[in-house]
Amino acid sequence: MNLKELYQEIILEHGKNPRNLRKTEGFNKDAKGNNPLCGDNVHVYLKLNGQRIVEDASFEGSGCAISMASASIMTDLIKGKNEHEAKEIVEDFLGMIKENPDLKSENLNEDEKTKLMCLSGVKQYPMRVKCATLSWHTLVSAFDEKQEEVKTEN
Amino acid sequence: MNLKELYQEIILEHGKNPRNLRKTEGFNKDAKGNNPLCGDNVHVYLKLNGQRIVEDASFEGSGCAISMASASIMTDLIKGKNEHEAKEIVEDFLGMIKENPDLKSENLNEDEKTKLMCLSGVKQYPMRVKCATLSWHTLVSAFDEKQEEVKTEN
Amino acid sequence: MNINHIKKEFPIFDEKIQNNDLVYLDSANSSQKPKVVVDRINEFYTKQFSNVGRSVHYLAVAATNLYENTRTSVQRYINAKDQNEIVFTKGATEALNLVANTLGQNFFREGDEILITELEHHSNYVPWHFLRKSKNIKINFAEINEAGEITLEEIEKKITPNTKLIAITHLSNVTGAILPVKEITDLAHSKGIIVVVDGCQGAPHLKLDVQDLDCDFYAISCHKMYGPTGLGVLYGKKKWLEELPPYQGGGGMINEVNKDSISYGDLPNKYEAGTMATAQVIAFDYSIKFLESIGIDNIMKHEAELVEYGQELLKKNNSVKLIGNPRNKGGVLSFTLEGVHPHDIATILDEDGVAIRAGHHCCQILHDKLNIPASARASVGIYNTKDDLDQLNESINNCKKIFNIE
Amino acid sequence: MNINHIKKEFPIFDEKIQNNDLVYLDSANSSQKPKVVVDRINEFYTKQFSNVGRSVHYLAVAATNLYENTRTSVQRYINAKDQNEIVFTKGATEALNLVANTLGQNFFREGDEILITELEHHSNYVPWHFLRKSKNIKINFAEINEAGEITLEEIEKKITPNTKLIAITHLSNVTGAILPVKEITDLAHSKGIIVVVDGCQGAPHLKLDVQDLDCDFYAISCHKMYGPTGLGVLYGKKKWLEELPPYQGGGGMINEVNKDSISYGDLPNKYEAGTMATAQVIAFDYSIKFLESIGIDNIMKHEAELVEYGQELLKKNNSVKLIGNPRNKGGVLSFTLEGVHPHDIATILDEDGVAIRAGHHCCQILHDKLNIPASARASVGIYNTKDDLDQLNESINNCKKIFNIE
Ligand SMILES: Cc1ncc(COP(=O)(O)O)c(C=O)c1O
Ligand SMILES: Cc1ncc(COP(=O)(O)O)c(C=O)c1O
Repeated sequence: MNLKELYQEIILEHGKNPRNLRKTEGFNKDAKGNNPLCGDNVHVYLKLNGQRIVEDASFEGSGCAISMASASIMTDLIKGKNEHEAKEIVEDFLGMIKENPDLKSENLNEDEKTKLMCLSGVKQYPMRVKCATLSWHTLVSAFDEKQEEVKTEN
Repeated sequence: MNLKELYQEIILEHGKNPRNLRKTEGFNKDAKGNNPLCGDNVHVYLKLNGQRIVEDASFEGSGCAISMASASIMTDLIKGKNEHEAKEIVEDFLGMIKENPDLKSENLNEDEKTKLMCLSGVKQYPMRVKCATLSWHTLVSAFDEKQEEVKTEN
Repeated sequence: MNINHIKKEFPIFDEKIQNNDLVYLDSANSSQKPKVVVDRINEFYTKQFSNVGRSVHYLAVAATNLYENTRTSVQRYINAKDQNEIVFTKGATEALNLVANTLGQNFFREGDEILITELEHHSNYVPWHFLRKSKNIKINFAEINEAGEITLEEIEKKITPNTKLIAITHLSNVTGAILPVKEITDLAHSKGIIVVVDGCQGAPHLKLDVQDLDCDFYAISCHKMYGPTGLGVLYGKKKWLEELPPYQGGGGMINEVNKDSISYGDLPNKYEAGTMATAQVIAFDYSIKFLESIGIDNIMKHEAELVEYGQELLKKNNSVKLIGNPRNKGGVLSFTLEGVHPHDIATILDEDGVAIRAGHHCCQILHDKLNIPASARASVGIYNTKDDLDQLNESINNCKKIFNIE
Repeated sequence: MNINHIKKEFPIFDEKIQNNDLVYLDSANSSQKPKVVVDRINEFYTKQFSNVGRSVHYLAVAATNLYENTRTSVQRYINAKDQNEIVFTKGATEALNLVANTLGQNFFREGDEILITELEHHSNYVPWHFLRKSKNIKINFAEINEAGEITLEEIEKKITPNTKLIAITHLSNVTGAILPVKEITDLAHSKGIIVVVDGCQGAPHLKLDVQDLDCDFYAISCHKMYGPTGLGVLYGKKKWLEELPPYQGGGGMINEVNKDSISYGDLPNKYEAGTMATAQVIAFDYSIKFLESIGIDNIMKHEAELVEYGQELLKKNNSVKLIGNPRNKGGVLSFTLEGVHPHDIATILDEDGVAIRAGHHCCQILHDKLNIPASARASVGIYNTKDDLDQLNESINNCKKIFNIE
């Protein structure tokens, strides 16, 4: 059954108890994202050091299990990565959600890949893909200091 | 063939050489009518004497054979009738065009009835009924000194 | 026609949706279409098609008559006084924009106030917001009570000496509350206030008599009334439609056109610029006749039973929280499920063929008030049965299982 | 698909109209519908129906994708740069009203001028007239020449330093003149003037490339393009659609809504308020694919042959007077018959199953200029044949017989 793939234990767990659901103190990058269709919204905060390494990442917002789990796993996983690595991971993740069977990034270890692959179930739910990707788009926006809110096209 | 009934010789003749297509000098009643759908328009002029008898009736305007013939026959026929009689004839004519098989008015002689019955062919052409009735509605409007233009509903 | 066997009149229920029978509980969004209506569209396009009111050939005359027949049917269905009070639009949203725009052209002045409610759909708020911006007027909100209702008293409280217009929904598409429109209109008219009713949810589900309601305008969406998409109806009192300026300009709505002036046609042409949704109007006649053949009283009884039944089921279901508990309620069951986001609910239900809506249902004001970002909504139509609601409940239980909740 | 056997793709030609074969020469008014399009409507309503973009259940997702597919097809068909430049409306009339209204909200100032032509349909005049009244701007008219054309030189002559916008038809629905849109746009843009094109008659009959034409807006009526009624398309350059305010307000076009402010959605949602003509949009995809399967080059060749043939026939027919003789002419043959009013012509032709239009065809300015109250118009579509035009000519001869003229 597909639903089992979509709502894996790890998703439910992260959805219920999202990591980093708070506002990073002394953040120096942030961006907002919103999905007007379903009302999901997310605010991503980053604290980068001089080498543009993510010292802390967090988010605020509300949404479905998929979007909360996705933001939770994402913020966990980019900590300690530099901007370049983080963006490369975003690319890889978005590619996997859209079409690729696997993750390929060398900036991810096996454990991290396993966690991210848990979100691959949304592939079969085109309407839910945006739930999984909103926080990732917003992350890029935060790095790039874009002023406008990210909006998932619908 | 229905067309033969619609375009009887007398209609074609009146359509081509309409009687009273002019502006009555010294008219004391008039009204305009218009059919926005097809662009037909008519202006009816009346000269009534003290007893409200039609001394002269005329019209200006342009339109199809049916509308011109109808106005032509009408203006010819109401001359010499008083307002009451003329209105009664209008009623009778409109009734005939809509549903009645015959004309019943006692204010019409046999010859006049024959002329009017020539217009009965439009019954089979619902879209053309307005062409036949526009000048008659406008006549009533002239008698009643209505300010607004008559418009055939469409 | 017997309402208990009505499903078979709707071809879509013969289909399998991802291997499931379709349990369609999204009628407040848009209703399914009976076969007679779809067939009518087909027949018109394949055997009788012509544009309306513009040519004198046979097909055009026939189409024009068919088109006008629908106007007469709508007039009868809502009991309007005059058939020229019926204007066809592209939807209820356009109907409401038409009213706001044309009233805005010369009726409102800076400082005037409009009263709407917290229950309003965006389509009955944004058009007024446009006026707020362009005319500098104020919009006030009548607030819902605990039950998710708008009471006459609340309306009365919110009326000020500057209130010029009240715009209200007939039936909330979220709480299901049926508003006391007649009483509100009485009150409003006693103070010279215009009443505009968003009848999107009223028209398909309630017995309508616009003369009795006495509202000034009433907006309808045909696609929610078992009719085609792309069509709406604006009812407006003749005195208003005659007095107000036209909304859109173009072919068919004019009287005289010349290079420096233009005069406009009479009702209803004045408000029907350009080629209208001819086929849709003609088919909508069959929607109305279909509803009439069932009987609006039977429809109301059937839907009341369904909503009663569904409400009981959901009330008994732990963790389900119904939104609103109005005494006078239409066929809408909105709810939240503790610990499960509405979108997750909708996805899980969908897997069983149960189609509901999740989100704010174009009522963000209301959701903000309730302090929830979204809700799940099951809404019923004439074709639903108690079995559908049992399946809804069962699928909600499946959600709970997947999310490991009680 | 071979254009010479195309009639059989249109079910209506299997019908007898008052015992006659239908000779449909009223396509400039509205075109007939091919079977694939009608079947698509049927299939959507009976097997796949759901509202678009509002729910996450299976049917809603599928419908949303189908809806957006049409946007992509339209983009391809008119060669727009971006699919968000395609806005669905209720018709070309609404599209033109949308442009006039939104530009009117902040673009025009008292004393500005708009240049239109004597060929314009009321739908490309009345919306600008509204602005003339509300904004106190001036409307100038480019005049036709003897051939019923609007030349580049005439446009150039009528441009003043105050001209802010030029609104022109692509192809006249009366004289058939094809306007030099690309050249006019070049000229206009060199002076900072916006160009709006009424593409009602262009889109179904001419090869379209809006990037090449470079016009700012282009309006289309789908019912004239072998598509459903109640649907139109507005093409607008992205920079305009992004800059201009929304037209109608309601569900689907918003971003954030709260009690004292509202922000609007991005393109294309911003201009698609309320439930759209879902079924019609989805079916229109098949109209475009149908046209593509024939090939626009083949269509243009076929229609050019027809109009050439018809023109020769009518020129040889005594007492028939063709209106306009443009070098660059689309499939429209408007004429008068000495001594017979156009309505009488239409009635007599109709008796033979020949459907034409009589009247001013929503071009009163042009008819005033030509000093005729009305004209008769035969217009062709992809399904017409030379036989149809022979029958037209024969029926005109019958008119002459009935009216005893030479
Ligand atoms: C040249 C032209 N412009 C505008 C229109 C108006 O299109 P619609 O009535 O489909 O909105 C038409 C057709 O009636 C037309 O031929
Ligand atoms: C209460 C209410 N008002 C207005 C609308 C808007 O109707 P439409 O989208 O058909 O224009 C809807 C439906 O979406 C509704 O439920």
